[in-house]
Amino acid sequence: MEKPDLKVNLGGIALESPILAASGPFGYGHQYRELNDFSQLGAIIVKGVSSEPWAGNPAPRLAETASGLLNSIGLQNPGLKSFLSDDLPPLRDCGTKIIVNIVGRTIEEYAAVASGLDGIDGINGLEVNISCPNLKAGGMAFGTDPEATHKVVSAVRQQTSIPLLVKLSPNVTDITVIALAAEDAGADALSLINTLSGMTIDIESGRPFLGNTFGGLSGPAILPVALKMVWQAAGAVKIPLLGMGGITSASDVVQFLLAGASAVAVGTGIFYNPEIVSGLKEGLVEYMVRKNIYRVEDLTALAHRGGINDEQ
Amino acid sequence: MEKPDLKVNLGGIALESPILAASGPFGYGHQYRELNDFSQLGAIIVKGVSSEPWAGNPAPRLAETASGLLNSIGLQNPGLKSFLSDDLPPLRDCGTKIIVNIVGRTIEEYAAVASGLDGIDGINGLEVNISCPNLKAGGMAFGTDPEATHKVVSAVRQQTSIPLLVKLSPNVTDITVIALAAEDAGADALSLINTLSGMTIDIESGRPFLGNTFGGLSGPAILPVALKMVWQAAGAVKIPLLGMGGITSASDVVQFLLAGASAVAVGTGIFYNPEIVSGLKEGLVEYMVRKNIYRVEDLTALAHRGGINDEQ
Amino acid sequence: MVNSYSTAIVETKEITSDRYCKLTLKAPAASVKGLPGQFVMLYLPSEYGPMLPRPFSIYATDREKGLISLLFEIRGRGTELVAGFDEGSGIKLLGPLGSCFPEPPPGALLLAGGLGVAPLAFLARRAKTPVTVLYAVQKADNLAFQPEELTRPGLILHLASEDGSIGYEGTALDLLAMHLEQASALYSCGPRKMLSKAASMAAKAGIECFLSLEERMACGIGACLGCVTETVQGYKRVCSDGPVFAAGEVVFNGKA
Amino acid sequence: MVNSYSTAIVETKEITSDRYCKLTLKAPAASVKGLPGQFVMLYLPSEYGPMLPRPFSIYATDREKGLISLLFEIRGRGTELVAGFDEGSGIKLLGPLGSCFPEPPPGALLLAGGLGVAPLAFLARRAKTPVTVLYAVQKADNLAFQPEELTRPGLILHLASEDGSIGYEGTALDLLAMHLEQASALYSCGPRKMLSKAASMAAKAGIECFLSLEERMACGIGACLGCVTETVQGYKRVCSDGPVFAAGEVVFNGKA
Ligand SMILES: Cc1cc2nc3c(=O)[nH]c(=O)nc-3n(C[C@H](O)[C@H](O)[C@H](O)COP(=O)(O)OP(=O)(O)OC[C@H]3O[C@@H](n4cnc5c(N)ncnc54)[C@H](O)[C@@H]3O)c2cc1C
Ligand SMILES: Cc1cc2nc3c(=O)[nH]c(=O)nc-3n(C[C@H](O)[C@H](O)[C@H](O)COP(=O)(O)OP(=O)(O)OC[C@H]3O[C@@H](n4cnc5c(N)ncnc54)[C@H](O)[C@@H]3O)c2cc1C
Ligand SMILES: Cc1cc2nc3c(=O)[nH]c(=O)nc-3n(C[C@H](O)[C@H](O)[C@H](O)COP(=O)(O)O)c2cc1C
Ligand SMILES: Cc1cc2nc3c(=O)[nH]c(=O)nc-3n(C[C@H](O)[C@H](O)[C@H](O)COP(=O)(O)O)c2cc1C
Ligand code: FES
Ligand code: FES
Repeated sequence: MEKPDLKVNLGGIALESPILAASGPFGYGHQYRELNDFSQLGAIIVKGVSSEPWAGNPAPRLAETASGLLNSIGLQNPGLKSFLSDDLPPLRDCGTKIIVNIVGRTIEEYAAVASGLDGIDGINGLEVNISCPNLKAGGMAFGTDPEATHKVVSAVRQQTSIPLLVKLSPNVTDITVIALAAEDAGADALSLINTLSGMTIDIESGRPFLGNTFGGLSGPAILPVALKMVWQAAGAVKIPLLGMGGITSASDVVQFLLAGASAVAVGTGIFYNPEIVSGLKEGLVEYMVRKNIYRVEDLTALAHRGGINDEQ
Repeated sequence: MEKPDLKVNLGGIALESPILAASGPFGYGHQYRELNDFSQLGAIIVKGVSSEPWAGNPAPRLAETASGLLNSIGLQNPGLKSFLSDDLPPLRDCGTKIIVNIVGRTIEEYAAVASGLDGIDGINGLEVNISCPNLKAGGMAFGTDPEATHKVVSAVRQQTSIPLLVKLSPNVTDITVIALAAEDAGADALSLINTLSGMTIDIESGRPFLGNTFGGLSGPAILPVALKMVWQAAGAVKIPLLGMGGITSASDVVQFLLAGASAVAVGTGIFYNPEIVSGLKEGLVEYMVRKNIYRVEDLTALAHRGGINDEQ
Repeated sequence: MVNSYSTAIVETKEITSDRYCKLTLKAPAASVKGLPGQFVMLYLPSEYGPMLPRPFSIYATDREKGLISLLFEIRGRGTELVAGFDEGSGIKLLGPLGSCFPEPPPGALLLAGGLGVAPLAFLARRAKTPVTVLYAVQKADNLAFQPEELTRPGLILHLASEDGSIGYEGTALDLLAMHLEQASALYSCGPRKMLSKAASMAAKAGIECFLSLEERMACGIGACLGCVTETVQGYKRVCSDGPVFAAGEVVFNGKA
Repeated sequence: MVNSYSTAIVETKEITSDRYCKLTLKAPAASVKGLPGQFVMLYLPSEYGPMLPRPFSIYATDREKGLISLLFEIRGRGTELVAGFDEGSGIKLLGPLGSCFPEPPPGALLLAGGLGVAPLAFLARRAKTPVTVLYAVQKADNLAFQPEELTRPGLILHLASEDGSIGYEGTALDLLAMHLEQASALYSCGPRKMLSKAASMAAKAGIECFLSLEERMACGIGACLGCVTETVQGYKRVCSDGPVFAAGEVVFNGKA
């Protein structure tokens, strides 16, 4: 029997597997290395890095909702310098590609991180996060406006020749408008979706539960929304898509590929099962064998092309 | 002990209870009357009615997702005439207020239903649905654009003096812009939210599962998103809000009130428990007694005003 | 008809070959009122997270003891949870719901593909005339009950399996082709593709045909318009206009 | 330290007054490595729908038999499901996690409010010196274990209840006030508001003070930055920088 070929090219990044670690839940990778064989991953996208250290939002930062998770971490991170000196080195030899998620409050800040990461050994891609709902300025403010998207992506593009992913926000009326703006500004691939903006209220105190009032909703609850946005973006742009939002099973992975993603990332799913990564990959391979589809590339966007014809 | 006062005024409609039946899941009410005491409800909002009969979307129309439900009913309905002759009469004596959800593909169609319902005995309010994601034309197309919202609401407003609710779509970048447009055009209250646009793919066939490809996501999965939009709208407009999205417990009801809703509606929740209505009301009363808050009105938007101070 | 929503008690439970579950519930109202072709909705407790109720055809009733039996395949989360209920525990039930099969004429064929056998077995037991049940499975292991369970005077049961491990070697449609000539009418339940072909065969043979359809459901009582199927009179609700339809009504549209 | 994720087997389960559950798990690695103040994450099986793991302090260990015990209050869906596990069934466990209490000096006070008693009881049993445990509950019914369970030479246990139904009539802080003068150090776990006041009392008394904090967690291992608490050095992770912190580090900010 043929062995399924899981290789994909994500906007210039050659991946051994189409299953990636989404930015955030895995932190900078250290803690989960002990629980997962990272060489099973196509890449790890590390948590958002800004030019200077960010403190993040007040506690509490997490609230569980029905099949979902609200977080308001607020991109707490040690800043570019500390990332380069402390967090990156141990990641280099973990057997997978490294993509760095970058954030800023202004276009200049985005550009500064990008330029600081340009040419650094072991960094295979940048993911421009213009979609974090947990910031007062920057973040999502860029990702909900096509012009701002264009500006920030262009600015980052000028700083680096590393493959650029742009991470889109689902909190928009029409995802294709933003997707096209990012593509036009030079993105090599698009990541979608970031979290949906949401909140929860503690009925005992009568106040918003999260320290930051609002948070970003992730997890299985948002999968149908994410899938539709991937489907729509696939119909609008030519660059490859990295699909994510609520993946917890191989069947979820397949859905995203069929909808138009070239690869997928798992975020919140790691919390439900700290060893999820290898199970997803096995399940994907099993599905491909069962369906007689031996290249992941052939799964991508298949649902746009009439689906699978496996009738005898 | 004082008995909590559940009366609220929703944009000119005097309700005995702040818990309503959301448009759609209850149909035109007939079937659920046998399972629920409708006099426990503040009002029933009947399923969308158009000027002419609508066939709706192809099957399958339902898919269960994690803590959610995708539907693509597509507003199948018998049209205004048949609604008035067959569906409305039996509803008149079910002991609760009646609000009619109205839909159209053009502004003229909206206006036609509104004028056809004006002055009809037993109709206490109209809910203008500019947010159905299951239509090719009309529906959500109006609810995602402030100018279109303004036009359609103004047109309906001219046809009738019945209290007007305008039902908003969550599939927008900024809910407050649409909320303000609807208020400015003469809405007496706002209903939010309608379903989030989403989809699911059948990995066996490799094709979208729903006959209509896309569907609207409802149920507990969307509650955090709904709650945030109610919170935001409450900060933007002066007219009262009818909050909904994923309510299945009294604690959910309370969250929506605290976030700024004057009343709430339960939709998908009726599927999980066909007798849900009375339980929600009992739970709300219990909470109010426990918290020493005797008027629902005092709960509304309390989370904006510093919460509950019940420390001894 | 007043819909009855009540707590049924799990009386007995049999799980065969890890895949099939026969659940007998104490549900007096449903047992007295339930007719062949009708179904019930089972509600999963909220401790498992919000979940839509699951529809199951009535497989058998014992009106004296107030029992109904369901026969189902364990396919996903809902059926797994239902099959996990202990004897003696309570489960919320709504029903009986939907339309029933008309009384079959003498010599009617009841064609079952897989678990479609549940409502037809009920019909076969209740029918007052001689009927022939054709029950096709993929292989012997997939029989959802022992053939001995389905006997009464005048009832003939023919089995088929695709791999020949039990009964005739062939599909449900092969079995139908063999018996169609003598048939007075066809009653069928099973995969949609099979129903579509069976319906055209019956039409060609010029006999009456009734089909029991399945669709995803939410309310189960005709309110939400979620479970429709296309018919010559437009979309109809499987839960309340059906699940039993005259074959001539149903538009198959090449969709399976 | 390598985090260990494995399947623990429910050895025994005791549920008292419908509200408290003592769960003893066969989990050799955690039992050998677990130190007072550390916790484990319990994972709920996916058949219940996606759910975050739940953190519980280690209440006791039996290193020879490879057992750990947890003592918790049944508060919501997660603890209900955990309390519903049958003896002999498996449950995924990650841990031991987090920081531990330093070895208490002779004459240390261990102040527990409600279920905060779990890690302190473990500490009291393991400590090599005489310590005094102050355990305050609302009423006698809320005792999560029998006082006899917590004995060893040199261990003194004082109880208090707000309604006086057991022990001294008063709060945890009242009890603390009575014993603070003789204390060499304070170790405490319980509601945040209590910890905040206990910390200032210890500071006034000029004794060392260590607190075990709680926050909502997702990863439990320091990756997600979700469980932070404010400290004098900025936000720190309760799961991996804590849960035990020196009181002087913690910024209470008037927030309870
Ligand atoms: C009127 C009616 C009567 C039924 N009677 C029986 C019966 O007597 N015995 C029996 O075994 N089953 C019966 N079914 C089907 C049964 O309801 C489904 O198998 C069950 O709901 C699956 O639930 P789940 O959570 O285990 O599976 P899910 O996790 O929901 O799905 C598992 C698999 O089952 C398929 N499936 C789910 N729901 C349906 C459905 N409504 N129709 C067809 N396929 C579905 C899915 O596509 C998926 O492949 C009936 C359905 C209807 C509508
Ligand atoms: C390091 C650590 C150790 C813990 N040790 C113990 C222990 O030994 N015994 C024990 O009984 N509990 C302990 N807890 C608290 C325990 O984790 C929660 O009670 C449990 O997660 C509640 O889950 P649930 O699904 O039943 O409740 P939910 O449905 O999640 O919530 C029910 C109620 O509990 C509250 N709650 C939920 N999670 C927490 C939390 N993390 N902290 C405080 N309140 C919460 C909610 O506000 C709500 O009012 C510990 C928590 C942490 C962080
Ligand atoms: C705790 C947490 C932290 C996150 N941090 C980041 C981040 O730093 N940068 C980013 O682009 N996305 C971040 N995300 C979003 C995820 O990468 C992902 O887009 C989103 O959670 C949806 O996927 P999921 O449902 O699989 O988690 C974070 C998500 C979570 C839950
Ligand atoms: C089956 C179904 C049908 C619906 N039909 C309508 C409708 O006709 N008009 C409308 O405005 N909203 C309709 N809705 C949306 C609901 O009224 C409600 O806004 C939404 O489902 C969110 O609330 P919930 O999570 O409580 O269901 C429908 C929802 C469902 C699930
Ligand atoms: S399931 Fe609601 S109409 Fe049939
Ligand atoms: S729970 Fe993830 S860092 Fe503490």
